Amino acid sequence: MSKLKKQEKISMLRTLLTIRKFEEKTIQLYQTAKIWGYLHPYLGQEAVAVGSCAAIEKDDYIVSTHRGHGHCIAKGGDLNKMMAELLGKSTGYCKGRGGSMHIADTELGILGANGIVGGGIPISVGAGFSCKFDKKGRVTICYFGDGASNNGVFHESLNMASIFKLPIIYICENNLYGISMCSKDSVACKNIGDRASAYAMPGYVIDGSDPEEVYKTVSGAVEHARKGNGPSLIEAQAYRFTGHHPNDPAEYREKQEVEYHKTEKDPVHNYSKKLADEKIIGSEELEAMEKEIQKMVDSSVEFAEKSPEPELDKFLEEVKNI
Amino acid sequence: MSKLKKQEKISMLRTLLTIRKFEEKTIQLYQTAKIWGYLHPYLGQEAVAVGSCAAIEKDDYIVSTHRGHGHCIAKGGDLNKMMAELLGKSTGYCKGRGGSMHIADTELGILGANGIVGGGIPISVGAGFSCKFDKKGRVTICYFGDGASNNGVFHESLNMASIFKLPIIYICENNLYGISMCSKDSVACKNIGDRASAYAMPGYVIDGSDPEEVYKTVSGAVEHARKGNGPSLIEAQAYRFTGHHPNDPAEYREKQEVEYHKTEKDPVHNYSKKLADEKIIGSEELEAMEKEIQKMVDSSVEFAEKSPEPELDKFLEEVKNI
Amino acid sequence: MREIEYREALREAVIEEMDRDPKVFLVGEDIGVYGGAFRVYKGLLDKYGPDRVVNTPISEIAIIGAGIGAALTGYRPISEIMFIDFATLAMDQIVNQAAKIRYMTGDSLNVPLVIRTQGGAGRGVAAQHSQSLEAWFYHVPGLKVVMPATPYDAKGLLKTAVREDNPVMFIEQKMIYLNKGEVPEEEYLIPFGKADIKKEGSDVTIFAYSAMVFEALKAAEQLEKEGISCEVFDPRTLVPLDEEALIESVKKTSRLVVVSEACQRGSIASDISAKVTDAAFEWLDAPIKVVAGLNTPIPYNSTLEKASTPDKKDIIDAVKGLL
Amino acid sequence: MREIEYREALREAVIEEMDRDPKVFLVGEDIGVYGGAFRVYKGLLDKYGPDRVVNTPISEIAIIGAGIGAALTGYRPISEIMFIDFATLAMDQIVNQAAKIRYMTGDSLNVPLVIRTQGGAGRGVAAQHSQSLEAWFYHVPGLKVVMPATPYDAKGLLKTAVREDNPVMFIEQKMIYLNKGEVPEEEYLIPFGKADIKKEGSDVTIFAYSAMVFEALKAAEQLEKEGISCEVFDPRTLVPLDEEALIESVKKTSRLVVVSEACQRGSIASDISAKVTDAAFEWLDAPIKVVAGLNTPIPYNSTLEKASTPDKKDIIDAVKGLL
Ligand SMILES: Cc1ncc(C[n+]2csc(CCOP(=O)(O)OP(=O)(O)O)c2C)c(N)n1
Ligand SMILES: Cc1ncc(C[n+]2csc(CCOP(=O)(O)OP(=O)(O)O)c2C)c(N)n1
Ligand SMILES: [Mg+2]
Ligand SMILES: [Mg+2]
Repeated sequence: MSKLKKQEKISMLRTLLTIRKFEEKTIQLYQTAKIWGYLHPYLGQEAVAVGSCAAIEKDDYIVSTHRGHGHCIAKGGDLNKMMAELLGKSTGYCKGRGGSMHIADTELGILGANGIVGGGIPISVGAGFSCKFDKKGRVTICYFGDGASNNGVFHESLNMASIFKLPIIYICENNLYGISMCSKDSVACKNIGDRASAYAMPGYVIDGSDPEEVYKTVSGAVEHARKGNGPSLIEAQAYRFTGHHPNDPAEYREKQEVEYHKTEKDPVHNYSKKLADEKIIGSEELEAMEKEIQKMVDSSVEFAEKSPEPELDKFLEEVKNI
Repeated sequence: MSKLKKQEKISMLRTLLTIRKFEEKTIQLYQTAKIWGYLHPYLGQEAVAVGSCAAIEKDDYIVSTHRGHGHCIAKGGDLNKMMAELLGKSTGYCKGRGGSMHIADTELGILGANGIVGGGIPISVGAGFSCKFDKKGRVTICYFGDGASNNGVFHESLNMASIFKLPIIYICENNLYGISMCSKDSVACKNIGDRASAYAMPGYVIDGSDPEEVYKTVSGAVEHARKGNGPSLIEAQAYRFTGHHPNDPAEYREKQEVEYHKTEKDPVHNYSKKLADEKIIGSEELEAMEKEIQKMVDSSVEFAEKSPEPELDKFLEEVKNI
Repeated sequence: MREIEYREALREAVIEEMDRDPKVFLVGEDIGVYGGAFRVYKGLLDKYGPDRVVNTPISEIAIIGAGIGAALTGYRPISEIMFIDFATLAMDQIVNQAAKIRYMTGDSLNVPLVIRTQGGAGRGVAAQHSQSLEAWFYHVPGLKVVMPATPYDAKGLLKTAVREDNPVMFIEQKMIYLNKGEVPEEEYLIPFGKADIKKEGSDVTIFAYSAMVFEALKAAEQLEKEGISCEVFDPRTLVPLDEEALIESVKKTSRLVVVSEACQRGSIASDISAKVTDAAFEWLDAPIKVVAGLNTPIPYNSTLEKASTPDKKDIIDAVKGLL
Repeated sequence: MREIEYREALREAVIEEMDRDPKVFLVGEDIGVYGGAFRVYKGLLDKYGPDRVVNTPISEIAIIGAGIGAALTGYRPISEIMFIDFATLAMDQIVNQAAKIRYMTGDSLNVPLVIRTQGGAGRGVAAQHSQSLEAWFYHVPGLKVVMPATPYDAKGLLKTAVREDNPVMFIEQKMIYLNKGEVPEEEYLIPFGKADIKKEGSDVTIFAYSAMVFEALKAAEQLEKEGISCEVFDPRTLVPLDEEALIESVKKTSRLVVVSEACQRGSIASDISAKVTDAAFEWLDAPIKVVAGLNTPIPYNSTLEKASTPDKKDIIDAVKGLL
């Protein structure tokens, strides 16, 4: 595991900002009803996706969740195709068939988001088998939430991954809530990361608002996996800045708690500041970067809006082959 | 938790012997095709059912498994009705509809055996809620195997039991095998009992061939539960003397392993000897007891054989109301 | 009569039954402060406390198991599966346990459990949140299947479900929670197995349930203007099914259109068609027409989504095809 | 031609495909030394080693997930669910994931996964080990459903299943594993969607699949003696279904009996009846007759068990009822 070079840090910041701005935009579009269905913003958790994806290669796999835009962007996803998908257009990742919760990109090793909480965890086992059989040193990162960690699929999958020593990094993003249930109430033990012992794999509990901490821990787990030592479980603690979805007022949370995280634990703000303090990026450079990213995001909306809707006739034709 | 009185020890021995002789008989009947379908003998694990049921009261609940005859007998089940059920007769516990894997008795708090591995574990959660809501100090014992402990239901149920502090005693009978897979290979961590920590409940790993050790540990867990402190997980290590079912030659096991358990860890033999050594029971008394039990078992067969088959017409009538 | 929302009708039913019987309690995800994904249980945590409104982790199979175990031991739980799509995670407990326990145990045990859930398309929530899976449960002996269309039916049937001694799948449809309808203030119950003719007619019977009742009514209204008189037959409960009333209606009209939102292959609509063919072939003047969803996962794009489930127009076309 | 057992035919198919394509591997419970509950995989662990014969814990949903994940990343796994009754524990992965992934992701991903399982009654293994649940999968867009009756069909169709780029439910029946039948030594494949007329006839078409084909053949044989000529139509794959051939057969005979072992309510038999009513009403001389299982959990007692699924006699009665 190498130390992060300056360029890599800047690249992480860029991705943090990209996710942040992309998600802010999707919320706007949701509120103006250009995006519909379900939308689960990744705001507040950006550092988990960014730090972890920085620790793997393009040909490694990730398995994502219903709150998956961040993972997708961090793994290199195309903003245009993402946005077009959110608008239900034929140029979208899923040709408008999937929406927010089903984005996938084989070329980038993105094995799909998922509308089923925990639905990706068993799938990661199979990707893990592939990685093992292929003997190319590939690994799979499997993301899921604190809520998902209480589902049976977590247990079966981590047990199986462990006994077959599959090269998988299980990253539980503990953002403190399922929809409305606090993980302190839903998870019987203190830390989800401690559950690793039930599967005889290394377990970690880390600050998921710090991309470098995430990067470091995940890099270690990736090395462990590539060496053939099997899976790890990492609990990355982060916070969901919004409600569960944009229309959720989240009355089940204390204002203070929200405020604390937004002011003290904002991954994007904190990392910008850190890189500024370390003189890795100047304020003008940062501003330019933000503008550029904003432009990219805006142009993804433009791309999406200009894109054609899926054709009804084609759909009716396709259905015959399902 | 009181110490075992002499009479209680004798009673445990009697139940051990009853299960032993009942199961030996069912295997005979299976081999002569009087019992058909599936039969999963409890031989070798008698001490788990006996020690644990001795630690609870008649109005406590048990949730059983596909290998459930022992639990049923230890909780006070009627041998006649059991045997009649195994022969598919209308006088059986299930009127001949269920067979070996579905025996239940409300009066005795036996909430049913189960053909689905792990199928009873979620049900125990509900029984646990009842016990808690009723405020009568009742508890539920939930039995399951090492194989079942790898199923997702284990995880969801123990987590839920823990967060709601339900009075449930989870007893995992680790008989070293699922059907053919050794628990050393199927369970990622060393001891199943250690998984308790993932649910913040007390965990125990005990010798399940010793009814007194089982009794002691379960009594402690029952006390813990009755006090409102929630569930416990007990891994009781025992051994399946037969194959998975009577026709399974069990080629996946080492002869030595089988021999070791049959000679050194036979719960019935060892406990008979212990009580003899402790002068709690004399050899004549023991012989008489064995004879009496054998007679009871034989007469259950007689009862079953004499009993009428379910009536086809009645069945066709009943089906209309399903 | 006063009009209230479908979800309010459900809430009233729950409150009345919880007040009547202390053994009734609720289990499910986000049913506490949050009040459930569609706010059916809003305010109930405050009213009844956490022992009767049990807010659970995301553990579908344990939610059903909790219901079964409590039902076996004297309680009358209502377990909630937030989307019927997630029932896929609990099928063992629903199908192998709840549905079969009474039969398998020779009536030693029984399972007075209501499983509330909702399905259907129309909200752009795509393939994993829009399924209509009632046909699965319909195919499992031992389960009752209830799918009310109106607030009135929802309330009366939910109260009956709570009092039923065997497991009930109570399946709502996500697009009709805010629909308003007449619901009396006084208590009432609706028996299972009793269909409701939502509109009388003489030329064609349209069999429709849940949200499709409204498409059928819209179709009937338009057809009326064209001089075609449709009877809209709402079975309300699919198991038990009011076959008698259905056959009677078909005898009267001699023509049948069966509507289901679910995808056509293997749908309940097909089953109804087969049943009526068998029981009333000689009364039919035309082949029974099935109007159902396309054989596709529900797409996200709203134009495609709309095209994948039946609507008024499809029903009108089917009716006209029979005449 | 040589005759081999159904399970041997399956084993041969697996061996040929594993030898042909190194990406094919097996996942399931007790498929190692034990060779699977019905010994289909006997000897394969020795032959291929533990990386290609992955013996798993009792973790049904992970068994399917393992298959899906491997399928998404270039492999061609065969996941085994020991009894179709246990598929209840894996429905999310089968239905929400495997079946929908290709569609939902706009063809970005696809899932070349075979799920082998077995169902049906007849062995006294009672309600939780005897179900016929194929109708559930039939109702899920995105799944192929294959149910071969003979060793010949089993081998040819399993080989095709392994080469199919989309998920296949390959459903066997527990009573026919030891049946022997002719299977050529040379390699062959049977395409999906191609029915097989197991016996030609002119008076009545009997649609039957899986083990029911043999009851239909026995019925046809006896009816032949009484001068009634039956055509036994075996679709072999239910999805895709060879509708064309079915309609053709019905046009020839003008009468149809549809047989399914599954319980009648919501069965595939009903669906076939509805389909043919819709497509060939004018060709029918009599209402289509459905012969299917009773609406009951399968009882343990063997007399009751026998009574709960259809046999030769029920088919004969149905055929005679049409003439
Ligand atoms: C199996 C299943 N159960 C319930 C839901 C409804 N649901 C959607 S997101 C969510 C909360 C998930 O919590 P967590 O795993 O912590 O992820 P987060 O939303 O916090 O990212 C729930 C309950 C679902 N989609 N799937
Ligand atoms: C869900 C499920 N999967 C598989 C089976 C088939 N099966 C029956 S018993 C058994 C082994 C169970 O192992 P364990 O839990 O250790 O119990 P034991 O048989 O050793 O008592 C298996 C795999 C089943 N009945 N249910
Ligand atoms: Mg969360
Ligand atoms: Mg075992």
